[in-house]
Amino acid sequence: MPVVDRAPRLAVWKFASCDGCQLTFLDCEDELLSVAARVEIAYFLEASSAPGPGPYDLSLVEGSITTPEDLERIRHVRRVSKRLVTIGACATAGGIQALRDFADVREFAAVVYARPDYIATLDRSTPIAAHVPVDFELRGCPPDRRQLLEVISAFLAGRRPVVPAHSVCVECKARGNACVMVAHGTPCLGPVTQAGCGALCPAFNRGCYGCFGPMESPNHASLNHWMRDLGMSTPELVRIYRTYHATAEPFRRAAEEAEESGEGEE
Amino acid sequence: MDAIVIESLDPLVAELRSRGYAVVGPVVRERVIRFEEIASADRLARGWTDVQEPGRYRLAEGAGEMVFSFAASPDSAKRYTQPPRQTLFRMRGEQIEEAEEEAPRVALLGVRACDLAAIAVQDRVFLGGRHPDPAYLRRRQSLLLVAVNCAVPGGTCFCVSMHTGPRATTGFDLALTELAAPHRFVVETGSERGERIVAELPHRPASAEDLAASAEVSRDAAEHMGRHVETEGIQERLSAHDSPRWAQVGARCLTCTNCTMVCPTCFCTTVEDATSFTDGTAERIERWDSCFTLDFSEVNGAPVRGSNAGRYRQWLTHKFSTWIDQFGMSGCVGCGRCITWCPVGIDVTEELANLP
Amino acid sequence: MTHKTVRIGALTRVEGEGALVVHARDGRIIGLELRIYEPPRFFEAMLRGRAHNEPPDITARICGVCPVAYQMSACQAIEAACGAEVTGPLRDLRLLLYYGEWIESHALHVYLLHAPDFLGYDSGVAMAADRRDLVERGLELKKAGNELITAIGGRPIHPVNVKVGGFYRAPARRELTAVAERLRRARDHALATVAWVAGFDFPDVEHDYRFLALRHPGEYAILSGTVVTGDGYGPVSGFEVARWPDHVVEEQVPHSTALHARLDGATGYLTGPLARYGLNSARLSPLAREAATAAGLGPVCRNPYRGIVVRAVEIVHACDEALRLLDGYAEPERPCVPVVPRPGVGHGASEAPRGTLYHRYRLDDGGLVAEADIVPPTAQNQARIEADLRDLLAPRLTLPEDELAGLCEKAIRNHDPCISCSAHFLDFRVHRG
Amino acid sequence: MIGGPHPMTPAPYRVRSRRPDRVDTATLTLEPLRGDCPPFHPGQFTMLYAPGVGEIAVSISGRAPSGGYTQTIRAVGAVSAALCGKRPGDVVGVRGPYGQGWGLREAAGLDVVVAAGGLGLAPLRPVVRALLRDRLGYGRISVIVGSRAPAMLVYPGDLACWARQGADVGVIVDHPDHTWCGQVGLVTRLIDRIVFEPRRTYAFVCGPEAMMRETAAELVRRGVAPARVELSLERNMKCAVARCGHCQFGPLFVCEDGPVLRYDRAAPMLAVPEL
Ligand SMILES: Cc1cc2nc3c(=O)[nH]c(=O)nc-3n(C[C@H](O)[C@H](O)[C@H](O)COP(=O)(O)OP(=O)(O)OC[C@H]3O[C@@H](n4cnc5c(N)ncnc54)[C@H](O)[C@@H]3O)c2cc1C
Ligand code: SF4
Ligand code: SF4
Ligand code: SF4
Repeated sequence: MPVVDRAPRLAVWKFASCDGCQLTFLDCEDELLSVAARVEIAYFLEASSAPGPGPYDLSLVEGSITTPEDLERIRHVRRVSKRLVTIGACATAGGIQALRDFADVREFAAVVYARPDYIATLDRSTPIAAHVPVDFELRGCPPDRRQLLEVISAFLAGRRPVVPAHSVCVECKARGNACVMVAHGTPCLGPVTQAGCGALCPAFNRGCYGCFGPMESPNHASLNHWMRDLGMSTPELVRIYRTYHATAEPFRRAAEEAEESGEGEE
Repeated sequence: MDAIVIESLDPLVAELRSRGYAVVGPVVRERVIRFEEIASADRLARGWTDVQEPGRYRLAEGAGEMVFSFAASPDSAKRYTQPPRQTLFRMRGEQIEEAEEEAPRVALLGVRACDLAAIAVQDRVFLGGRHPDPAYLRRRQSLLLVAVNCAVPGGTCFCVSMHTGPRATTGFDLALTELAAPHRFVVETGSERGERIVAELPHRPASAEDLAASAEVSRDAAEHMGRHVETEGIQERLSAHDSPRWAQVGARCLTCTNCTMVCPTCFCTTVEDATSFTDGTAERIERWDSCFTLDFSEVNGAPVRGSNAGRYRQWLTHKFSTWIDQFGMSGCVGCGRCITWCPVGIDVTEELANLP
Repeated sequence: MTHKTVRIGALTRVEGEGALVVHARDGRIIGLELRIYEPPRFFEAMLRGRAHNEPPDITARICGVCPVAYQMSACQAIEAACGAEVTGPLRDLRLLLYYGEWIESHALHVYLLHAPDFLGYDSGVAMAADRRDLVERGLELKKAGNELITAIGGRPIHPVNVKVGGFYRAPARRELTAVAERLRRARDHALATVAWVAGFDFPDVEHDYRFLALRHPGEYAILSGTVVTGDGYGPVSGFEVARWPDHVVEEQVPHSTALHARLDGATGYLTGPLARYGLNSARLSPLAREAATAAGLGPVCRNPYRGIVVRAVEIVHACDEALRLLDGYAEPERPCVPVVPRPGVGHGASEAPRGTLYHRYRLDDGGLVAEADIVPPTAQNQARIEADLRDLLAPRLTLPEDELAGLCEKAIRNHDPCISCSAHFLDFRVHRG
Repeated sequence: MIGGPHPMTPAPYRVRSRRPDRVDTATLTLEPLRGDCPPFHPGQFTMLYAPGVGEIAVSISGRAPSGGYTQTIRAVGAVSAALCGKRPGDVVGVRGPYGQGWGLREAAGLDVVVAAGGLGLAPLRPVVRALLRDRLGYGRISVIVGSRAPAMLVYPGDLACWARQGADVGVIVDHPDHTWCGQVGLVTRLIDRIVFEPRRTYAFVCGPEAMMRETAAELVRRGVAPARVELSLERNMKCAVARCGHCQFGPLFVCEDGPVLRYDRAAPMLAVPEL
């Protein structure tokens, strides 16, 4: 247990993202006030108009790095933070905006903005760990509320956060879902996706779409083979991997291999 | 007590409920036959059957008035004997307090011979060793087992090979055999508890024809096993640690853990720690784990079984071979769940057959 | 000659990140920029080439504050493009989900972001130190909204159960009973909230707003309707959602990444709670109407500070309507209607907590998205917020700068701007192609 | 009848004293809040629970004069760090002792080689003490210790003391520093330096798995019977009572069938990758 005579100071930072990860924190209605009693919420723009100065004991970082200014800012955040934990798919894997990696970002800007020359942006959307050392990465788009609390609680207790890297299937079975792949023939990314959500999609008769990113030992080749048998086409396979964790290495490869093995068909 | 015949399940369900049991039986939910609490026998999956193959499960109609014309459901009794998550104890200050989670009275209606065999395996694991588990015992004691003798084995069943079925011979409170024309159930009792329940039901003694018909159901089921395993010499075959077969199946295996999760005997767990924000109470929770995860075998920063092949080999070898060394019995009861519910259809019987 | 600059480096207690810079010379404002420094994320470009069933989940990621709004507008736009319509119990389920988001989002804004301004706190958490009971009530209210979304959608942020055509699985009645219980309590909390915020000290300000909101014949529009505009008193003019591009045009402003919307050529209209209330207050549930009257709101509210009261009234309405729907809920026979992709264009709009959210998609022959346009509420309100600020500042330029900055931040928060949303779409007019 | 505490429930123990061994290693003396420490056999271990952090297997390295267990912990991760940082007065959870200990009885009358790598000396310490307490019951006693660096050596005081009590003690390090004037290399090199009669020798080996394999193989090569070499295995362990499944090693549960295993039994299994 870290011995500190004052409450640990928490900071929440935002980079390119949808805000959902920090909102996950505000969504802990039952725990918010007890957490606030244990830590000093020293920097959290979304929730407070009294940002306190650094250094911070724990920084939660949401969002990916997409602009030159943010590149500078994340280095600052690292400097003023004892522990830096990234939260969510954007911060840990570049997020959906990393789809720009597969396109020409100038052209993207031109599609969205009348005057793309005003828009300062990098070619790629990169995770925080690509720029500064990260102490822990919490997955999910958005992260799971309980897991976020566990990360904070584990930090306070000095334990390794209980955030297992195994497949969604483990939670799916513990929850008592019947497998949608086996029972309904619905393609599911659960076997190659990291647990954490509590197997939500299968609980709603939907195949997992991978929003927690790749699990510890994903075997996409075998899964893709089976999902093709279930009727998925090459473009569908490519799209399902290339969404929320498009540039996470195993999913990037899964999409590429689907493309390669799909060549010649259709 | 001699076997009897009942015409309907309603009085049985009502009697069990009146004795304070939550009756849990097979119902159709989301196109799968699942075990769920029922208020009356109407909820049961009457008329339904299932088609099970490696990695594929489909519900089908056409069982008419029959209530139990299907094989194993994805749920086994494990959910009740060994719940997926349990709090072990809480520690506050210097005080350690066991979480005596109450064991609710549950009557499992429709467990099969393989499930009973699996419960016997779990009894051996949790009660038969040097450190018996009192919480398991409590749960076990409040579980009432109403077995059903299988009439229609599934495409992935192989209880005959594992000598665990299709007929329930022991370990039940009541065992039913469903007969057609006229629709009725032959009921055998396996415990005093069972006898007391049967005494309250409208029934008649089973006739010789009833008993013959009941035996015929099991004989017929035994002849229609979907799969087969050669158990002769199985331990020797599984000592082929370096067979190229492991790499082949490892290439298919997703290490998703589904097989171990649905397996009615897989008992492996891990422990999670938690602390409360309000008063710092520490809690330990035991939950299902699987030898297919990397954390399972991690020492010194690396898993002992890092490859898919290594993990698959652990599973198959443990189930069919080393279990015998550890517990004096096979870890596999032939229910076929791991075959049906493997998302990519890996078939243990095929893997075993392909070993040297 | 005196030169004065008011600068708020980082707006707080708003969703997303932005800043405000005001330049004044000789007592006159010569420049005012509500600046959005949210990095651009290019959603409209990324949507091209995606399948027709993907925009609801993808666009939800534009904003974690109102993902349901994105999902609903996206679904309806695509359904329109494919000639499908979701009606009856499935539509009710969508309404329920959406009410959940209103409750959650409004409770967040009222209790944690906005009320501290009136009571002199830096944050909801700081406020809890003195008024824990109030903050706990707010959190409970917020939680009721979240639980409603969770029961139907699986999770409050980026729900997983929404699909084009309806849902993946319709929840069973029993899955909703616990939520109904909680909502009953929430409704009481909401009524208490209205009474509470009605007692705040409000500056005596009114603006001549031009409102824009959806209007639905039988509902206080949230999920669908026609677009109506007006000042709340006089006659309204309206148009179908499909005519949106003919009426609403937005421009990127040269000095920043901000943009100004023009409605039929005129700049600075307002969408959001004040607009909805001003145009539709007669359609609120009787209980909500009563609460509004008791709180001293007329049929129209033009004081932006009183927006907090209007939000509280909308929470009452959302709880009340959600309860009505829950009581009548019967599991729909099928969780969704089939939606077969076909080439064409579809428009969809719904009332996000912060105002009208418009989507437009063109699908190509392969059923893939060829073009996407999204107009979020905050982007529409940007010009109007700037106008509010000018009105606020003009007579007060002699005040010290930090005081001015404080006033401005409060004025901005009146509109609960969602910068996460607005940043990603600065111009949706250009690119066709 | 089955009753009593759940096998996964620890008993509260108080930290009586703490002796820092190195920067990252400390020896704790633990005493139960109620009752006495159960007896233990050298080589056995307990499960130590740091409240709210986790529980790990730690060998018993001795019994304090007060009767408590002494246990030496190296901080390699969260739980070990938390335990290592405990102060006198703190309360931790203890389960056990568990497992099969060293075959002291089998070694009676023979030369004994005790080979330790790093913290592997912890479970061997009570063995050496038992051997020396009954000095006449055995032949020559050799203790050879390998350490990564001089600063990482544990129990230096004990080593000197054992030498005085008649054991042949040798120490070797992998990475010497400027203070080091002793042997350099792997612990197997010390086998050359000690005197034992291979056919009448019993060996206790504990350390990293590779070290144990090398050492055991070397001893066997010199003629020690594989059945007279014992190793103490380390596996992932969550329960220590053969119910979590993690420590399986072929047919064995290392927690109950081990951690001490005879080399003739372990060798074929150690040769199988990923077993
Ligand atoms: C029978 C037995 C007896 C043991 N006796 C002792 C003992 O007397 N003293 C002692 O200090 N330890 C002993 N251990 C090892 C101890 O159990 C582990 O060090 C401990 O489990 C690490 O847990 P952790 O939570 O601190 O580290 P984790 O948080 O689990 O791991 C942190 C990091 O350290 C790595 N790591 C884990 N174990 C070790 C290790 N042994 N050496 C180096 N790195 C490791 C992890 O893989 C990870 O990378 C024994 C183990 C067994 C099975
Ligand atoms: S539904 Fe998906 S997550 Fe669940 S078991 Fe099947 S494959 Fe795994
Ligand atoms: S097969 Fe794996 S999960 Fe199952 S009991 Fe054996 S080791 Fe445990
Ligand atoms: S055998 Fe099948 S079910 Fe088991 S882990 Fe491998 S892929 Fe999953």
